Amino acid sequence: MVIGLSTRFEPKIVGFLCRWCAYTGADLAGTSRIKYPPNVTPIRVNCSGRVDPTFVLKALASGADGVLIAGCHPGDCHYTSGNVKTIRRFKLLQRMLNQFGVEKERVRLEWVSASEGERYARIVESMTKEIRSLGPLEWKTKVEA
Amino acid sequence: MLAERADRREHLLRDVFLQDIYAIPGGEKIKECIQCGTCSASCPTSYAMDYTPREVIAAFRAGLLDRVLKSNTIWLCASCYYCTVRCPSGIKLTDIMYELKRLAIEFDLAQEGAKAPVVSKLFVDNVNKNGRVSEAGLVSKFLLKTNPLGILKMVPRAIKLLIRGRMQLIPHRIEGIAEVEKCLAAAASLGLHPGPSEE
Amino acid sequence: MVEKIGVYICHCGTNIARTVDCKAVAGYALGLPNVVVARDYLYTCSDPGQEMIKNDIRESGLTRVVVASCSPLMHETTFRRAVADAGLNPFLFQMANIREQCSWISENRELATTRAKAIVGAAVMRVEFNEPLEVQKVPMNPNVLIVGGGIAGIEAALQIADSGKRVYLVEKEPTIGGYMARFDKTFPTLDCAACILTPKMVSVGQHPNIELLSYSDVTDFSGYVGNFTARIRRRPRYVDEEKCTGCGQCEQKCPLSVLSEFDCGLGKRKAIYRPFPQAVPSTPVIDREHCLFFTKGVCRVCEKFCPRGAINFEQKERFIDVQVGSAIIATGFDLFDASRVKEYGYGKFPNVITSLEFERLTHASGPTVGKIVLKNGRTPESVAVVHCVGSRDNNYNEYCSRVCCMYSLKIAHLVREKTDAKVYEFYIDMRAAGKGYEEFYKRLLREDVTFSRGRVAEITDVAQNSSENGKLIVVAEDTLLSIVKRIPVDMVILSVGLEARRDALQVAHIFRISRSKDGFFLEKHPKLAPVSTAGDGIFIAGSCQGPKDIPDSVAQGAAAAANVLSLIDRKEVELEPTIALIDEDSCSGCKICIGLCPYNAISFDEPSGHAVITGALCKGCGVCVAACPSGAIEQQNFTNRQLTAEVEAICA
Amino acid sequence: MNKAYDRSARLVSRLLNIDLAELDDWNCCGASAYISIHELKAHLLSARNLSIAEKKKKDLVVVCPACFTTLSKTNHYLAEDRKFRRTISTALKSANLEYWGGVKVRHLLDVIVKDIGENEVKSRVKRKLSGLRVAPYYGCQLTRPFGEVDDTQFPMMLDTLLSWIGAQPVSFPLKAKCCGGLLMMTSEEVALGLNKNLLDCAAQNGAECIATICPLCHMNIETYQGDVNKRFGTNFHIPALYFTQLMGLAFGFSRKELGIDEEMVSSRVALEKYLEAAS
Repeated sequence: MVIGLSTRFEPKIVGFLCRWCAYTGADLAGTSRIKYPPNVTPIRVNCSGRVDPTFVLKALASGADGVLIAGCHPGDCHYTSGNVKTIRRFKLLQRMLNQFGVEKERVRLEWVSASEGERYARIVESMTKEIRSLGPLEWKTKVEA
Repeated sequence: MLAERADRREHLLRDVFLQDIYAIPGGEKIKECIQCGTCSASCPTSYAMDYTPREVIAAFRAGLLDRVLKSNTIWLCASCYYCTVRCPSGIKLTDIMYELKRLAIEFDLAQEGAKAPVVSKLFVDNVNKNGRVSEAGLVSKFLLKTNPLGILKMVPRAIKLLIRGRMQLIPHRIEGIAEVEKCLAAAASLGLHPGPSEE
Repeated sequence: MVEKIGVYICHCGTNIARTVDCKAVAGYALGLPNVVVARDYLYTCSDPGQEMIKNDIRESGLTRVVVASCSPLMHETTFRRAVADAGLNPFLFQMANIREQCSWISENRELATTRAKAIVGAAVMRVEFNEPLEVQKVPMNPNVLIVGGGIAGIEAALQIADSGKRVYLVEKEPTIGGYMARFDKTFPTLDCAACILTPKMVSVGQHPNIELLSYSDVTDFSGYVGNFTARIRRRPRYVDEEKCTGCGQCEQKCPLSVLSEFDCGLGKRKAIYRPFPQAVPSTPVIDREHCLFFTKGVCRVCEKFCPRGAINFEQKERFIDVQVGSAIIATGFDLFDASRVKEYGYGKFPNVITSLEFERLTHASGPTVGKIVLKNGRTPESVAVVHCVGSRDNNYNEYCSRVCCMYSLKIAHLVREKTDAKVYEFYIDMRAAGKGYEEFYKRLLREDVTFSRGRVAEITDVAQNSSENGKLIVVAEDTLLSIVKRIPVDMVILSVGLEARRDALQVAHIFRISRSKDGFFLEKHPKLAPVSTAGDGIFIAGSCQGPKDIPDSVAQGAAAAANVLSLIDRKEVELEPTIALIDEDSCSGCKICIGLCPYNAISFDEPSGHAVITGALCKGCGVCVAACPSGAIEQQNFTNRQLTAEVEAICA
Repeated sequence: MNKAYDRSARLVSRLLNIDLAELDDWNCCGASAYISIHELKAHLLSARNLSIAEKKKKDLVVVCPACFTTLSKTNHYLAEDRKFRRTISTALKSANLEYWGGVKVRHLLDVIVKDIGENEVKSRVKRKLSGLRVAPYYGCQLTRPFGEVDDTQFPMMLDTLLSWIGAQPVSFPLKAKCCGGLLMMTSEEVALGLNKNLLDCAAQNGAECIATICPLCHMNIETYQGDVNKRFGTNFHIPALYFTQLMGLAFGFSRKELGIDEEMVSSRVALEKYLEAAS
């Protein structure tokens, strides 16, 4: 173990990235060697519309401190309108999380185009910072109890 | 020895300069200067400057800041912001000039006989004491400091202004001067320079 | 059966190994369930690297493979192929991206290694649930759609058509030729643009394999690689292309003159017109906005004089659908609007003109028959050429437009050649990277053009002394002398930059192309796939991707053509089998999914009472899967089980 | 501040139902001369004014473009920079003050043109300044650096306003160039040159007077006009009038109320014929 790491809380964040825009944008951030906290572990999906709200709940319940869903900007969806469906679904999800007492900063829906490496990096950075200041989610004690 | 000391001072100047410039939102753009000269050619007073505004940035890059601080350049900036709005690299030249003026005063590098630092200091004293500026007080003190004979030259103009009710002789002190003093004292304790954004 | 998983951690030279402890990640992987082999290797994508994987499959009987290296966009295909070579179904392979989204974003070795472990862990847990899938193969339609008839589109069209394939070339304007048709000379060789372009335009017009659809645009583009349908809107010309011989009688007789767009408003054209005499097709169009018949209901002179009866005022806009297997987008650029730089006075001072206006002035068949003159008809005695107008400027376009330095030199040369004027070039940096370009710069230096290094701050008519009276005064610092100069001249030519077309967003939506930050279309890879896009079968060429000169645009047109021909030659294309499937037993028949599918791939089977997906129509977005309340829909290779496994592994 | 500007601005505002109340116990905004000694303190001076305005829940209307820019800059930095925000609020707190960034800073010209508008202004005109050829002079800091009010280099607001009151704004290409006022005490030679350029341009374009919106520009243009003439052998006689004075005239106030006869370059000749013709 490295001493010093344990002193700062490093949030664990699951990222669902659509392969056309957000994933490519995240790749671009890397190709451009933009530095940002490595706290989001990405899962590649074809479209943000594939993200079933139960995945998000599953992630939070399994120990994630936050979830990032990132897709194409509205109007830019590779599948015409998948991300519009994500927006609707996301609103319901937010309401549900609110009832569970999960802070809204923990689950974010963001738009990142294939050319927005910088934007992706800044989103991850701000999200990590926000969740770090919120502290661990502790779903088991907070929500299930 | 001498060279070494000059070198050390340049380093110090550079550190303070950068710290202050980066504290201005967008201040880091100074790094992106492409030396195109738009600032110089937009500047109404550059023709009279020892170094054009573009050269100021070139000098900073070359580690020759102190040369700029000793020049008349910074004191000829009239804060018209033409350079700032036209700069293709988004550099806030006017703000940089302000910072250079501050540095020149702080490190006491201003040219012998330069009048602008004197005005600025008097202006600040005046405001710190009264909360506002009294034009008559400012002008007469300035002339006493820089050119006592000039007072005589000013008399006819001053009389004209007085007759027309355009000059106030007795300075007005604001009621909340204590408030102002407290704020300014707090500012001094917070450091001379606001410092760069953290995080 | 217990799976045997092989995990390979790539160093990518030092690209990954510098920030990720690859040995430690491999060690970690070996401790994961069912992992029987875990190795780290310098370059996994190299031949020996691939061989290593193949050997392990053969010798250790691996049933699943995970490679942790770069982005799947780089090498997923490479490794899938390697795995398949060794007899494993390619979909039993899983890629973990520990470069672009791990090693390259962090300086902290500890954190990056931890992150890499999480990424590899997720891939290992997921690959367990990967299923063998068959790639769908569909026939490749050999027809090609090309959008944009500038030099890039023309080149692509001719290359493809010459190989015997059918091309639909769609052009928005009444003629092909694009910007190049409006230029006088081309740098650095100074050969005349028309001389090299018009033969190509004629070939396009006459080619048996090219169907030229001018005065038209694509309004919808659907389908997938190999089988696209393009809907093309054909705007009415009011002249029958079949009957018209291009004799030009109508143009001569038309009584109404209006400003010519082709000549930047410097010259006139008729209400029935061809933009220029060598237009292809040679069929004129009637400008409905101005034509006296359309505006006032009188005239019909053109109809009277047409020897072929080709005028048809009844023509209506119509739509046609064409089937193609691939498309090349070569829609070009817009010129920067010089009036946005207010301090240059374009639009206010008549003798401040743009570089394109200058091209028309100096063009032998332009409005002044090639004479360089001021608005009052006099020949200028002094001319300033101002570089970087709208380019290299955070207030407008941050990028360098690449072509302006060279065309500015060409302008200077033409002014020197045709007049006695003194010529000043105001530049920031002289960018002459290209074959023969630096030599051209040297030539201009020899031609006594006055070069002044420094960006022009303003152009004014406020004189400060008598030598400035009545002149345009160009104010710029000579940065080599640190002197601010005020140069009085008669004419100022603004070298305007190139920018993404105003309709680029619309075109991007139609073809589902991404755009880069500057608004130009985004290539699949800036170096290795410069004319491909993220969409299979859709290519880009020319300045729609970013500013380019003529040689580069031609090269890209040809490159896109080669890409298309290589696709066509394969005869069939492989489709990702990531489509959705419905488990009929679990489907409750609620029909929620049907309304969600953007491709109408889901229908309702009345007799059985459940929804059915037509595989060929499904594009694999997965929206229906996430929406199905009974969990009856699954997406191949993105099953709930696979994705949940990833989630659990990351959160563990 | 100059009394004529003060008085005319108040008169005109009252007539247009602009609810102007002098900011209680305001202090210097910390403009150019101050900021070149201490930046943070300058922003604090500015912030104290903003804080007083915020307590009253009012916008802060100023008639001096330099104040306008300094106050706006404080607002901008507060919005953009968290660290800056913290520093300022800590210092304010030590004097029991606070500022949340909720005050809009406006220049009176902007308020009159954008909020009051053409109809209201025109309806108040009692004597049109028909034909009075005015050079509209904006100076530097109304539109620069932020450009939120009007175009940074070629503003039109004052031209528009002048045409509403019947005057004829002449073409004035130097309308937003520097007058050199700030340098008059320290680099007289340079300042006089800039001043001369302006006067030259106004004269060339046939202006009978210059409309100003800034006390410093105003003072510079007219008090030093004699010095310009002496230095350059010119013979300018172009009175400068605050835009509020010109409005006031059109609205029917007397010259005395507007302080019109206080200037050093008399406007009597320039104004007489129009006023007589109008009445």
